[in-house]
Amino acid sequence: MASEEYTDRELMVSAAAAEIDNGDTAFVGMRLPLIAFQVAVSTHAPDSMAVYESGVVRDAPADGFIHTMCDLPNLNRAVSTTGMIDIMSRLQRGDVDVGFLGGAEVDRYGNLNTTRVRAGDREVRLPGSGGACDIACMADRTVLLMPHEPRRFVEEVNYVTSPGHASDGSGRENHPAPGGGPSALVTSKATFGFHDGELYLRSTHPGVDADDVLADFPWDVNTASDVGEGTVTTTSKPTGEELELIRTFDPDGFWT
Amino acid sequence: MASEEYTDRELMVSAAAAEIDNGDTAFVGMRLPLIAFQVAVSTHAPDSMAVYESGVVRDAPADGFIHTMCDLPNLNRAVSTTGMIDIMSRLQRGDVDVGFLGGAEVDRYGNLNTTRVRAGDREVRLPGSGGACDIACMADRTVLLMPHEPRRFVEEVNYVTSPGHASDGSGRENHPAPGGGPSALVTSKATFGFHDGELYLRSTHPGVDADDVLADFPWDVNTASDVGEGTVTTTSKPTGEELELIRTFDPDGFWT
Amino acid sequence: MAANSLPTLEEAVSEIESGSSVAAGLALEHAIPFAVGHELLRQGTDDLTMIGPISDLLFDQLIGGGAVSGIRAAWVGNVSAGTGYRFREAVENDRIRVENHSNFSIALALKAGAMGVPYLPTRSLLGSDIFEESDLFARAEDPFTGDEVVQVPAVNPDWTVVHAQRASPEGDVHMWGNTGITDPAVGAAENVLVTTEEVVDSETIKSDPSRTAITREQVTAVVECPFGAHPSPLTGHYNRDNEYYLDYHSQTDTQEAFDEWADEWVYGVENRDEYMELVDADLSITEPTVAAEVQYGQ
Amino acid sequence: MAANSLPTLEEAVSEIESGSSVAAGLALEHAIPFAVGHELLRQGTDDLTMIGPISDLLFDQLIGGGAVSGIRAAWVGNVSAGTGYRFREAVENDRIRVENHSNFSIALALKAGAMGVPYLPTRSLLGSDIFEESDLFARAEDPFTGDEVVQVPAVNPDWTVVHAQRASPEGDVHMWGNTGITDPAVGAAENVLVTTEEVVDSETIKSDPSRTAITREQVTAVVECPFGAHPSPLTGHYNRDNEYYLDYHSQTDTQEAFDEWADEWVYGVENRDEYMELVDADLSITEPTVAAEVQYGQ
Repeated sequence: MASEEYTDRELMVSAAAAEIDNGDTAFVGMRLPLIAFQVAVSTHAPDSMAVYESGVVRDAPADGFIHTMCDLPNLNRAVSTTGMIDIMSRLQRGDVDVGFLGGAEVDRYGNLNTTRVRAGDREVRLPGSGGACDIACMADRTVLLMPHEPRRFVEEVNYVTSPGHASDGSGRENHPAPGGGPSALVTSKATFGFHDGELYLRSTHPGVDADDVLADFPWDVNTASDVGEGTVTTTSKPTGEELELIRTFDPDGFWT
Repeated sequence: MASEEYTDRELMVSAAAAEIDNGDTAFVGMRLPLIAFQVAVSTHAPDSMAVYESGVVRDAPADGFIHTMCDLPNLNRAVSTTGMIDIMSRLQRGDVDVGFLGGAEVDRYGNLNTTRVRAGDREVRLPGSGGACDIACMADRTVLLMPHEPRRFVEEVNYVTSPGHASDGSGRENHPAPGGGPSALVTSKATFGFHDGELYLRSTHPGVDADDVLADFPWDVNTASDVGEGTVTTTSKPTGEELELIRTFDPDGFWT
Repeated sequence: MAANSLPTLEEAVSEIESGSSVAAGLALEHAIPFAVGHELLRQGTDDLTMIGPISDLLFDQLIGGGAVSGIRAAWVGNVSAGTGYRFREAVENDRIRVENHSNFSIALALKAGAMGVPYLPTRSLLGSDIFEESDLFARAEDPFTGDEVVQVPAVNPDWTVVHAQRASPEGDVHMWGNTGITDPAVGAAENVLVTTEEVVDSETIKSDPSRTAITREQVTAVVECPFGAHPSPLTGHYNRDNEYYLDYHSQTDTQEAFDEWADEWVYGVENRDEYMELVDADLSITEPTVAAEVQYGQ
Repeated sequence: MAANSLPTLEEAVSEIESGSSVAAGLALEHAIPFAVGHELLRQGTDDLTMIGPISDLLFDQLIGGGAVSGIRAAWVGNVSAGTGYRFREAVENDRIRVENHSNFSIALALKAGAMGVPYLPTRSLLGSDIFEESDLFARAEDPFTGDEVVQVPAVNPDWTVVHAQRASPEGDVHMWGNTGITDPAVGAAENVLVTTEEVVDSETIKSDPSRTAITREQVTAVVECPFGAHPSPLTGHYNRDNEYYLDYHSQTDTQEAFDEWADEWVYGVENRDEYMELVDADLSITEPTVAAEVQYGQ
């Protein structure tokens, strides 16, 4: 649903960047979050840091496009280039404020599947967890990003690669994973929060109708007003500054 | 019992160096073993390596006297300067061939005490284990070094800082520690081996009478012939080359 | 290892027997030992169990070439493009065993091996199917706090393969840039094969012992192999060849297509020099950063 | 930490409250933060629990000055001379609590804290009185092999104190030479105080990110403090002042003697500059070794 002003993915990057607070340590993996951290640290979150499971720690955008966390511009003038045990230890001891996750499937409690999905009779193998399961289990909060496609929204994921919240309304209280669990889902049409561990519609992207969004889910998705979190708003458009940054960080639109 | 040719401690260094085989990884701590490794790697064991719990790995003598493993000549032109978990991991996974230990007390199974001893009514507090307990538990073999003083040889140590062998004749078979346990004790009068986990007299230093050595122990110490390990021999004197090396590595006789 | 004449890549790789378990691709998208992977394919080594965190293409290529019977990893694919088709097809057709890990669980398994303990505990995996569907891990109650933890058993690969910036003939290795799980994988391995951009004398290594990532007693062989990590990037040497990843993705969606790709890039070249002639990209570092000076001494 | 004006040593040390647990002396005989120890004594901070592996004099001095109520360590003494008299007398007179460790068990306790797990397992300690006499550790059967292991519970100090070669005002730190258990102690601590020979700009740190040992979010304060590790050695800066260790040994065998020693070396000086005027030794590095060049870049 690209407009003439910006692409869906540019809006997703902007919305993801907004989930990073100033001072946060953010756990950044593949794809859009690579750009989102760079936008956040360049705008409202100048004192945030990014940690990458490869062993990289950064406090500033890379001076050049990065396809992966290990592209040399992401290592050059990093704060630290170390190993995974160091980074995952920060996560496990509770020092990571926010982590980003993608997924092929998500359910109403924020469980994610990136391991294997069913397509008719066939089971399709996906790449797997990478560090996603670890981030999902242990980050203070996680932000989920995925294209808005109805087949991705399921009552029960085929495989829990990255745990979400408990299904009893207790969020992470009665869940064995120690972190805070999902706090937001950003799709190409809307943003969602979690209330008592369950997904609810927080905002729709400019030009998107809330009912259309809700119709894409196989369960009755709550809205912000259903759960006492205000009303469904309209997602902020990327600012001119954000768009300029996104197009600097990803000049050929490889990710966005 | 210094002769005009060499001191007791020079002989102990020579005897300790002889316990390092070429190709060994040796775990070196404080005092005489600092010199013994340097002698060994300069003579019969050129392919041996030393690891120090501070994080140092060396393949050659320091180019200057060292009071401690962390004196700068021991760090300068080291193969690696890393941390303790790295070094202790090598030990725990079985990659250390020989470790050196000192002690205030030793018993017939090679248990060592460096924590607290009784002196009449009084209990005297000593510095403690350092890495000694770890080396004693996990090295493939250990070599014990101590001045030859009867009060140090006891039926039962007051505190097992560094475990020796099981007391049932099984050596390390029925002992919970995974390493090979003590293989030799070098004192200022004699060298000892261990047979079925129990101390026996292997050699006396030049000019020392075996009966005098045995009389210093509160139990009937076996001799090499008692346990079928040949006969009690005379410890080799330090060679001229060894003495020259020792006096190069410790020019003021601080340790020797 | 002994510091005589160094083996060639062919000689060193021939020591890796069919049926071995091999950890590789340990620094994630950085410094992946592709040269060794391709030589394994040329030599027809097979029945390998590949161990690693994410494997950015390397495992997919080895699977495509029929070298692999098992995978112990957290992610297998193509970081630039997503799916690794050879992996996906092999799993869907039950041609390889897969042990699903998270990045941290495979890291901890190797770290346990490196530390010489039977397992390491973690707070990760709890509530995931990586844990629930597997009989690999154990659930335990921590005796001190009563907390639930997962115990990850040690993994000790037969071989760990590493590509580094410089190494001495003795087998001491300097690495810089991020290292992922290289350190635990080296410590856990029975044998370590190091390919390096540059063989340097021992004095170069010893001028900076805090830079030493691997020491000689862990190393089975050192091989000089410039561009040994291409198409992955190597800090201080060359950038990622992203086009290669995209081309591979578009050219390997069937086994026939893969075979054609491999005929050109793997079987059609004798060695790494010939391989590099195929590469049509300037990956050189045009904005070098020189590390601030450090002194040791006495 | 925020990168505004840096605190003085006095200001930074005043943040360490009486009753705190403090890990220090973590690189063994190297880089011991004596300047911080002496400032703690001058400020009258007390009831401290000191945590560390071997403590080459630092803990003995703090005990002598009445600052310590507990010790969690593997060895307390004087590596050049043996006994630490203030430690020995305090233990023999039951004036301090002592938790006996081996070097590895205190390392693992801190590593567990740094990793965020309740314990780490080890094959060490088995059969020793460090284990048998203590109620700190747990014995467990490994569920995978049936082997007996010891579980070492996590230790999380209120403060970890480190002396380093260079740090940025932001709190990113370069260290080189051996580091002992610095890394786990930093990871495990609630607060980290870094004293440094030299404050450098952030670009210096970022020119060599693989040299970075500590990153800012772990650091509470950075203090510029040349010779902050004297009499211990610091790689690239100064040698061990062994005479100091021997003099201390011969001058502190009674409390009265210690008090006299401390009046000269601790209470009789205002700050580290005055302290260094007392030092009568040339500890400078006369044979520097410059680390081989390393490049990053893109």
